[in-house]
Amino acid sequence: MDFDLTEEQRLLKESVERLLADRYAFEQRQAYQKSPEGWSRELWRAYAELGLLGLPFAEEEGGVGGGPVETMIVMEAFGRALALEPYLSTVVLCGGILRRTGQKELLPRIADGSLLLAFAHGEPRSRWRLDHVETQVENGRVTGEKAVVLHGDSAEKLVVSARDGKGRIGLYLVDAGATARRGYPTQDGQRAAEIRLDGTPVEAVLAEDGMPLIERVVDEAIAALAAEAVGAMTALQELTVDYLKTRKQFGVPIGTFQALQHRAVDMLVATEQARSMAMFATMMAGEEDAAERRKAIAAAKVQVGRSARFVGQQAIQLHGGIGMTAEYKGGHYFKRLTMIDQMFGPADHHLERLAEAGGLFD
Amino acid sequence: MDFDLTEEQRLLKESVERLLADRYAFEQRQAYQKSPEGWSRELWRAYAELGLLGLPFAEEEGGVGGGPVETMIVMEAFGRALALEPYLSTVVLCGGILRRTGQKELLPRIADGSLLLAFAHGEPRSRWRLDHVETQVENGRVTGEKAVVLHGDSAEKLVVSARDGKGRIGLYLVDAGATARRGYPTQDGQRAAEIRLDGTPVEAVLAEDGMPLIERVVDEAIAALAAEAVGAMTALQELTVDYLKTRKQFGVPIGTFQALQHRAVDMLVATEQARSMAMFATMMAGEEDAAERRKAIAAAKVQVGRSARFVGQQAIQLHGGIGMTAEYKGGHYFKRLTMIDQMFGPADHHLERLAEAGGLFD
Amino acid sequence: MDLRFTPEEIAFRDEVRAFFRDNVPAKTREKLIAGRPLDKDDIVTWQRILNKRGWAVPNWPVEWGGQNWSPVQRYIFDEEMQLAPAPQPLPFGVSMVGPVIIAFGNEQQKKRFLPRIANLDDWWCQGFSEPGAGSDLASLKTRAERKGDRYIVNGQKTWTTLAQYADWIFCLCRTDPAAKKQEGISFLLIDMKTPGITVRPIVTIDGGREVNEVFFDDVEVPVENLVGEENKGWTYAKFLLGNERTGIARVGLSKQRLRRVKALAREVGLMDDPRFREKVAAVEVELKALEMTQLRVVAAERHRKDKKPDPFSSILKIKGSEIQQATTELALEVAGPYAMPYVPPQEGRNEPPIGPEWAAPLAPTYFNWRKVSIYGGSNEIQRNIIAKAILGL
Amino acid sequence: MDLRFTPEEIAFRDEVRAFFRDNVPAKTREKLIAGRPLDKDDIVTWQRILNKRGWAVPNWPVEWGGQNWSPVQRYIFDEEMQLAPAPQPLPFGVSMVGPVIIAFGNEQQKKRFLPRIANLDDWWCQGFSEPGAGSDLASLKTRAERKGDRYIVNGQKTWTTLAQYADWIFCLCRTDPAAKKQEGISFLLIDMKTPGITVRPIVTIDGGREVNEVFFDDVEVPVENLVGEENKGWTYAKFLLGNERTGIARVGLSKQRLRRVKALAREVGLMDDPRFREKVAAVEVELKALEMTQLRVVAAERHRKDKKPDPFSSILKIKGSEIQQATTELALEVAGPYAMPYVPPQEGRNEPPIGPEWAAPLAPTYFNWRKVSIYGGSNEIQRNIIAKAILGL
Repeated sequence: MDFDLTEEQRLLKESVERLLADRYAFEQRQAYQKSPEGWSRELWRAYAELGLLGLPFAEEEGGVGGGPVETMIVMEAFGRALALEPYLSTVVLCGGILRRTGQKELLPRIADGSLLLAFAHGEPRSRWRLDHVETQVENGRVTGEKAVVLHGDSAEKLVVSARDGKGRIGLYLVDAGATARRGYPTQDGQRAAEIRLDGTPVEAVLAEDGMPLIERVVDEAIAALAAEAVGAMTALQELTVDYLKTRKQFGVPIGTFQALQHRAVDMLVATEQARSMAMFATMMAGEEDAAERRKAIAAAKVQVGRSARFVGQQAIQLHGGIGMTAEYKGGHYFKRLTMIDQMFGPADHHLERLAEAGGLFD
Repeated sequence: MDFDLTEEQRLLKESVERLLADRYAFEQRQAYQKSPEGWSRELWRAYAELGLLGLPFAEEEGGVGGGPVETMIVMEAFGRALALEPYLSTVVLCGGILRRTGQKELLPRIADGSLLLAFAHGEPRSRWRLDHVETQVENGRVTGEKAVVLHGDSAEKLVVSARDGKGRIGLYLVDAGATARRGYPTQDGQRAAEIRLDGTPVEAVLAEDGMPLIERVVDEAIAALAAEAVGAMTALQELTVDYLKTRKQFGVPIGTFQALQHRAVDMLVATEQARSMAMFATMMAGEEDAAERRKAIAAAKVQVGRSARFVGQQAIQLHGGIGMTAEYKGGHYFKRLTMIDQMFGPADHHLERLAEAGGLFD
Repeated sequence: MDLRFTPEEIAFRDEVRAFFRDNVPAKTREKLIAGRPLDKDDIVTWQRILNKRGWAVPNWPVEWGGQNWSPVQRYIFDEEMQLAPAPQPLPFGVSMVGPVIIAFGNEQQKKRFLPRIANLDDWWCQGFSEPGAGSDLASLKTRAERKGDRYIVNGQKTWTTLAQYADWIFCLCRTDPAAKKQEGISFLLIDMKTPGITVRPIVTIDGGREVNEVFFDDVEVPVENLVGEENKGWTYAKFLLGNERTGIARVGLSKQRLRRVKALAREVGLMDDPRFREKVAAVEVELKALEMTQLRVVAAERHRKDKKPDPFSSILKIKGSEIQQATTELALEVAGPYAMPYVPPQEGRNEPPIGPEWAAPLAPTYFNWRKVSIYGGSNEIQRNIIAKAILGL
Repeated sequence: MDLRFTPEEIAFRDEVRAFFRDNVPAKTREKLIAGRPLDKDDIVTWQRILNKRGWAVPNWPVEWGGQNWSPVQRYIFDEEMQLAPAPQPLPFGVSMVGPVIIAFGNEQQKKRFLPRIANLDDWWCQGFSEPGAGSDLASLKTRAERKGDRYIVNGQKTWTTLAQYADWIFCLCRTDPAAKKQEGISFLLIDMKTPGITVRPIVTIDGGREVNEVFFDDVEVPVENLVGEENKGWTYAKFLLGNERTGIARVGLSKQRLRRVKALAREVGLMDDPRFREKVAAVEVELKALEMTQLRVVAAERHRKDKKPDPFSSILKIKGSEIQQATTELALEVAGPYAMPYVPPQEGRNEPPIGPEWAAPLAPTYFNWRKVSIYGGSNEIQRNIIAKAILGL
């Protein structure tokens, strides 16, 4: 057992953090968010140069052959910076599908930053159920509605789930331009889209029986989000401690009040428990036994969601009014953490799944 | 709406509290508990003299015609004193059944203190389900096992639930001496018994279809227990605040530490929320609409159970080691509160019932 | 002891309920149910409907339009207003500066301001908090220097709710910088149209613009706008803040919200999930307990000899805010994935909604509602108050 | 970074697991699973089995019987011991006074005491807490006055675990009453058979008698029983208390308990209840997170240059105790009505049980386990430590 980063991993971490420290200060982040696309093409190119966009791909696919630990490192840094780029959609979700479905010729284009993708799976009535797909595929054409597709507005190609005549949920590659899209910002300043497909032609059949792959990449995405949440939580927890040290009331820093100190400690404990479970998720993201993997990922989502909620709410409370203002970074962490808890289902949803599957220890 | 006690209620409260203050100091209570019966016959006579044992009975039945508010007053005082006598069993549960089933000749004997009863309903496999009765009645004889019958060891007569040939759960009066009993102390220093009936003759058929009445008296008992819990919680909360004021560490009373102050405040808030719900239970104990009554009582049990747990645990924590010792009153409140939460099912059990019934507001 | 409403109280409740049912403008009611912000016109219109009925300022003395209701009647009135739902009258005039003027103002001030407050002819806002004076309000720095028959006011207030609509602001200003902290503060009424006042909106995390910074740059205020005595403003502020706490349990509002949560959850099938159902029921239990606690505080009012706020009202503030926040979390869970799209409230009225229309305000409401455990004396400050005033710690 | 055990670590785990499986006496194991108290013989027997295998004191230096294991191996060993379950060696000798003697004692003391600790020939107990010195340990008052080659000890210790069996006690005593609080304290080893020592049991709320008061009345202690330097005892105590915290997460114990809770809940049909199932799963998630946190602390040990306790171990103490307590609450719920009968552990072995036999110890365990958030530095003290040492507040 070894929690230390390898030399390569340490270098990766340093270079991502340096890039974001230089070019992702909060004011810059707010400017990217206000731009028409809502994120930075320039940073996207910089990620490509650093090799981040091909991180999980093999070298012959234009990638660097990284694993879940490398993804964790990058996502944690993105969490700290509140990065807005479509990394989860393009690299983790769609990249994860394409590299397992023989679409190897597209991977170098993801890796070099020239191809954006989105995972069009959720539907207006699916809520968090992964197996609720009403979209139909027939004779190579897809028809249906996809809801809250992350970064669906900027993607050039979509990986769409659809049910075929045999009732199987498959995965299909389509040209995003051949769909009707309505893009919008999300509560945390990211982007998403509602997408309507009306006989949209299939460019490639990725998997006719796609559920195991859908579950697998969603588990990987949850592990990645857990790391992002830990980055955001850590930064927010530090921001709060700094505030407690500097904000004065009644003639003293408010961090001298024991009730607030203990709250800050509980925030730290929650953050560290989440970090531990993000690591556990990272460790289990590659697990081949799907049942074991799903339980582990569900457990991580529970802990990360609960910690995110607690840390977010307490950070706002300890900041007082300032935490409620749009011009302060703290509130944006809170919003992002709230949305990460929601994504792919909130903590209690996963607790229910975990409990139904028999729990962690037996 | 009037939260003030009437003159009679005020007098009742004062006389019960005076009696207990005089004759139920903690050392006396511990002596009663160690006596063979585990409670005080002398106090039982004193309760009779005060009219407490006939509180809910009409005057012509040897009682004083009190209602749920009067029961609340007495039970709250018992909670404060950690009283050990079989009041709930004899007066609230069995008295509640007998006065509604035409057994009026027994009521004066309850009221004058000469008759003790116990409600033999729960069974080894029933857990908290009121409608799980395996005990059989046939040709006027009852056979079966009854579990954790409160004060079943000292009772002279038992109100036993049993299922007849038609599958109905009825209530039957039997002579306790005609059963096999094994008495024991409970965790909180009260008494209970395991009782085996083996063709025990029925002295009186109280109700052939007894479920509505069972539910009704159990609801009344829960309201009474809620008041008892509030009495115990209030005393424990006060004890804790006193301890915070007197115990010194680091050269100051530990009550000067803000984190402990805020915990004490949360204990107060929990106690007051429980008090409010004990009042609500009192108000709704007489509700004729059984569905409404059950929801209200379930809600009260949830709040009282949760508050009891929080106040009990925090009181021990704030006392440190001393709260863990048998010779200090605080720990006994904690144990009694724990058992009250368990009795008739813990908080979460009632939350489940309440939620299934549609909740409180609609 | 009789914990039920009397027949008279029930008759009163029915009367109030019927009035609200028949008189709240439909579009206002719909916005309240959906959690969408009201505009100025909604608020003014409703206040005038209330005023016409004589119910604009029921808690004031009868000579100024009050109703001489019992504490229970006032409770019923507030509860029914929240349940309807009807807009709650803006507190700044009716519950804050109005009572201060009644208690400490002079006759001229009463005649000048009170009727216009009741009819919302003047929109008031509150100038207490400052960037450096939040929980520690008494450390405020805004100066008011006496020069002849005027005060010259310089400084900054913050978190000023709806200052963008305000005609007047009531301010705590430091008039004696040499005095000790709580002394040397005065209570001034300032016309927002006076030169030297700048209002700058603070955008909040939910995208809202309900709070502001207000800057004072050599603002001249006639001395007749001083309430009570110079340097006694802290006393008046404490009186006001005590009043603020009692209404803050908002039991009726939370009831109305829980009903909506349950209705929407039924719509999306979530009420079939025992886990969610029990989460809702747990909040309902807390709310019922809070309602009873509030009724106890209300009923105890008639036994209180002094006019000081009951420290028990701090319990109402703590629990009330926690429960309100819990309802916004439940709503967020009901929204599911459609909690995510951000739809600015101002624009897009003509566009179709993204997902179900009801989902859009739920996340912003959750974000925005974090404020209720911060403002009006944070929940930590309330715990300090209880520890001292009730527990004697 | 590789978060899985290496093949070597897995081999070690299997070896340890097999040893525990084959060597824990059956009756000891049954008592542990049922939550019934062990008697002295159970504990001594097990310690000697461990000692025979060379695993009695693995954390000590090799020359005194230690094993030179990596932090991960130590973790695996502790975890497997709790999972087996096997009795955890009494900490007082092996983890407390032993390491203090090794670090600060003289050669003679090492030779005299260490082998007897490893074999549990001497049963040690801890004389730190006093009635007036709990969280504020340094305010202790027990005096040790030097007279020639002896100290004369007077005073009282409390919460002394299992003192009724003890041969020796290690005590903090005040040797310089004029010195400042933390100074002037010495660390003495006292033979429990010395005249003037009285042990009085403290009955706890679960009916147990595991803690005691120990009174010292002119107890003579030879000066050779002083550890290290006179008046430097506080330093040694801090060293000892730091060691105490790291083992306190008790992940293996909680795992074993959760498994038992689930097994019993299945037996009574409670695992069919989604509500209960989810409560168990929620604790499992916290426990898994704690396990990973503990592994991180363990793995970080090799990077620590100083020997000071990692303040992160306070997190392990807080979460570990909360989770242990949560498992006892779940067990209480499983018991149902049969949580209520009180069956004294000593007697009644020949009587049939009341209800299922497993139910009897569950409520006492819940009561007793409230101690784990109090002793070893209460969770409030742990939060103070983290606030200062990690957050810099």
